[in-house]
Amino acid sequence: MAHAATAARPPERGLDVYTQKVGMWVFLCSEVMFFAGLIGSYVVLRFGASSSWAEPNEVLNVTVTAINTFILICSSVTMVKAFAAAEAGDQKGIKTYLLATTALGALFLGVQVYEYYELIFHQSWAGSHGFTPQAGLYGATFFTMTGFHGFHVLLGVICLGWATIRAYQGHWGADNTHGLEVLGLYWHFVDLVWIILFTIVYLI
Amino acid sequence: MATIVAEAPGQATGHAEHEQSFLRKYIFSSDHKIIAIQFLFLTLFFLAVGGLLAMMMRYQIAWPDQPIPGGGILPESMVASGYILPEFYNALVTMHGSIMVFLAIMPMLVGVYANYLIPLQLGTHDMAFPRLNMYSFWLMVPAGIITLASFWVIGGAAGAGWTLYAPLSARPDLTGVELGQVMWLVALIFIGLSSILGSVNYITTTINMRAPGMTWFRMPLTIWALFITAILALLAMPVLSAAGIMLLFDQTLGTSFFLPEGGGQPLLWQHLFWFFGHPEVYILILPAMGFVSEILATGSRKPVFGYKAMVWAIVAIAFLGFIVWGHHMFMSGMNPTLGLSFTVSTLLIAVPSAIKTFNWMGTMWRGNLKLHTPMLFAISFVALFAIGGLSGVFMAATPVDIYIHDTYFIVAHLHYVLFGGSLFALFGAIYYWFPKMFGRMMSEKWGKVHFWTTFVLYNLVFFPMHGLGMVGMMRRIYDSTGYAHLEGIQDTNQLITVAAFGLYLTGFIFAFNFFWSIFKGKKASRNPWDATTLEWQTPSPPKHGNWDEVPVVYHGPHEYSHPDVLDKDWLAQNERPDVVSPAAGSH
Amino acid sequence: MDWALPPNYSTFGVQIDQLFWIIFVITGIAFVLVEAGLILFIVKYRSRTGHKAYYTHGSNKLEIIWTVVPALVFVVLGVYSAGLWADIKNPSNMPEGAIEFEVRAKQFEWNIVYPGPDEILGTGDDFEVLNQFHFPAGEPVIVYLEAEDVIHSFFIPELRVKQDAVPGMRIPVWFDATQTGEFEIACAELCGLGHYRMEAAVTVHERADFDAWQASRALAQ
Amino acid sequence: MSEAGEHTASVASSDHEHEAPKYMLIWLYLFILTVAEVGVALLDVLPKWVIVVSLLAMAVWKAVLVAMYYMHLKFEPSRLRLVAVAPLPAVAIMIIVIMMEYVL
Repeated sequence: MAHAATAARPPERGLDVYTQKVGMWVFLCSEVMFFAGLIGSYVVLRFGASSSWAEPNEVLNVTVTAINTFILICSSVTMVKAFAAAEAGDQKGIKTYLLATTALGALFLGVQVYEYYELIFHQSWAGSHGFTPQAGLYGATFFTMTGFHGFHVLLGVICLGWATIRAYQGHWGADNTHGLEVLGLYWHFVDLVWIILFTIVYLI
Repeated sequence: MATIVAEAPGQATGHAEHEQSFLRKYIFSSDHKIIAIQFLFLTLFFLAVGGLLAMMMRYQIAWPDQPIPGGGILPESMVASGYILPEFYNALVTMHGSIMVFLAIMPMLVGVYANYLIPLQLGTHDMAFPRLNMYSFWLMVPAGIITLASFWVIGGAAGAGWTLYAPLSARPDLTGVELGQVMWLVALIFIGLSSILGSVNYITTTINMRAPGMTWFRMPLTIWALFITAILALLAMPVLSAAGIMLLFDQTLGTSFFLPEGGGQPLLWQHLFWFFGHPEVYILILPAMGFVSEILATGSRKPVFGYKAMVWAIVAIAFLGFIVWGHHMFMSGMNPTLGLSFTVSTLLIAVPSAIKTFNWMGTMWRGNLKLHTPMLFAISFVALFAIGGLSGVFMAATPVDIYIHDTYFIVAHLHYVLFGGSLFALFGAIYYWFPKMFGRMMSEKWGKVHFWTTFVLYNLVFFPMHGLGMVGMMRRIYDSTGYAHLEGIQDTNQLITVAAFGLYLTGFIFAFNFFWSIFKGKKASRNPWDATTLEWQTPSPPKHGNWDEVPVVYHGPHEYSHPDVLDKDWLAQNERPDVVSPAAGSH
Repeated sequence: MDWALPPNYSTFGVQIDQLFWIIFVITGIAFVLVEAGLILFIVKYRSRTGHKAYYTHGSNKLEIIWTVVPALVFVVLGVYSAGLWADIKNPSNMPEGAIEFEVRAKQFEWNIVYPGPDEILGTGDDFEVLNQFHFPAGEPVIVYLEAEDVIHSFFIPELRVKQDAVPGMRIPVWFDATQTGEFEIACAELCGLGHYRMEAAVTVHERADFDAWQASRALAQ
Repeated sequence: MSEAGEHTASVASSDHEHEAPKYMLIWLYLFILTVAEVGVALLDVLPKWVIVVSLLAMAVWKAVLVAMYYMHLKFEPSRLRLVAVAPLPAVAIMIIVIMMEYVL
């Protein structure tokens, strides 16, 4: 029984991290589980339940996607640069890097749309024309996983666009970095998921 | 003594929101207390709806050869010339389970009480993310509307059971349900999102916003339970959402994740569903355990027996909850070797449950028991949860499960845990925290009437179901009279049905008491139960922002009958030890 | 309704029933302990004026006792269950030389494939009978369960047999009926509109009668 | 025991002691690893299991780099790191146990 009565005590320390950041990390935990559900199903369906599965590079355009992966990685580094610029109070840097991140994110989406278009209309699959979500388990898992990742990128790009507009209004600065850091966490997470997806869907 | 209900708008709270329109204040409010009350009304409504579906089911089971009274008001697609149709019966089975789990019990435990109690009991002004909290409520509303609407679309509501086992749930040609199944999945995704947003809030608030002095092991057990529950929901719900989305694609896009014709795996659905489903079971019971611990301590005027053991038991249950899901699948064709490991983990999880039960009894031992309505519900929770827990041992022993799996024994078990457990605790919690929520007491006399009628009728309904299960009556059957081994059980079924009707009617006693007390109940003081936790040290109801000045916590959560305190038998968490003197007590 | 399990006709059913009643006794004791304790406490410690509750935060000794005792009981139960479970369900423990059938479940009927007089599945003398399952008593029987559309569950209460039939899988189930009798197969897993009436007749014959029945059916095909 | 969390105060509690130039170095690592991954996969000269294991290792390596540096986990208090890795056991249990269904 601690009976040490001191007059004024600071609040409990919690994680020593501001609340929005904790909240984003907690939210990312649930995102991990969401993608684990999708990726886990893919792993089980492909490797567990001995079904026939085509080699990825016979169906998918690995080169284009590798470039796309690189685009997303670049967007991660520009995002973190934007945050660093905010910490340093470098207004020009914030604007430039945020704009670059948004553009790279949008470019990634554009390439993905192009990839889908090519697969659905120009790729052949099991003798028939078009690799679609109906093209067996391969098509179903491929489009579900990459599609939901793309959806997350889309949400990220929308938020980044908003953050960029705010940057041009001078919203961010050395005294206001939390929003950028939290958005950055989400954006890097989306990048991280793509790193895993790219490897197990396109390469293995 | 009459309380000083601080009506003056809280100026020191730092919330510049007093001049709000009605819409912002009561409808699209971000005040955790208002959101909790919104959840309370919503979930009580769905509790009534879910119960009504159960009544129709019970009528059909008891008198399959007689038209249902009043069935004429339902469309021909549900009740044809007075008789419940098998497809409607399947919809009743499915939607009773789904509504009770996802729209009544779970949001009532978490949406209402996590929202209401976490900021108050931790001593903070509001949730970490008030607006997110509002979204979490307003996502439930469309989910509820979609669910109710699905009864009236062509093909009726979902009919593949609340567990949505594929391929039945994935192929409309096999159920006869077209849109209903899809609508239910969409509603489920809304519910999942709401629950995830809620959990993010509860976890962040608990981790980061505790009042000074509110260390982890000074948190009330309710908070511990709600915190661990939020972690379970955070990690389990997304898996259901992922699986639900794949099932949705199977239904609508023509994929075949779970359909063997296209190479899919029906068992994968069951694994994913129960990976979510078993933690979900604990989501439905842990908060109830928290409420009961607290009400028992207050009612017994004693600290909770073995507080730390209670905390570790909650943690252990939650952790083990992620590795026992296979026990729902012993008969599913799952690899039998896997079955072995699930048996062991399942029996292990009975240990923390036993610890909790005995510690509750330890809390009552040598107490000074005040048998008010919340206390009665809490004690009967222990009594009924014990039955539900013990009947679970039969299923965990796999060879016995071969026989009782998917029989009424399971129905009895799950209702002892969910109704006798969660719902009894919830009734207790409603009576207990009602004064704080609405500033008035619920009628104690009608509360006792409600308790005794519910308790007796409840046992009449669900205890005989163990017997039905032993005889071998299968779950979810529309008409059991065609089976030789089920001859002679109709009397029991009719008894159960009559008792069930009575049980439903007791709900009206409660509803009457509830609504009457909101307007006409006796005014409540700050602390009508002489309780120790922080929420009782605020006015009833607390104002927007809860505190003028955040309280400082000096004691553990349940300091009752402390030998050094002479004038009263409780010590509030924020009472300074050096100030407590024989003259200081005021209530 | 009797509070009893239906009569048992199966070899391993004896052990299942035994285990059921062992658990019944163990949980019965716990049940009485808890409920009697609660009633006792309510009567004995009911609030009285001037009385103050005994202030305690718990007792480590007691808590260890009621952690260890249930844990031991459950470990013993678990080990015993595991052995019996493996005997019944593990495909590698299935008896050799058993007579084999195939059961194909579909909405809402049980299709029984008989091995025919040569007692080998997959040969020319196999034949199918809808909703009628005949087999001999006193020797092990293996049923290969398949499902055509949705998940069904093959349940014969008197034989203490239950197993889901899953589309895309072929799941073996074995049992050994101790005596002749007539029962029903029920479906124990919600399988659609006609779930409640998905039943089939089970007839357990003496070996000679079964041979005669099978021969007559094989001829009729 | 009771307040274990209280005492394990993390050393690097101040958020950002890392210097900015490192970001570009990490970017270079990520770029090289991606090239290496594509190379290993497309050249297809190694035994299948070596390819799979090396690809997974490189993917995890990249993911850890992103989490540690771009998401600043390396510079966060250990308790926040605990939050970040909390779901990983659940993920492992889910995938491994479901796989056992088919592999055992």
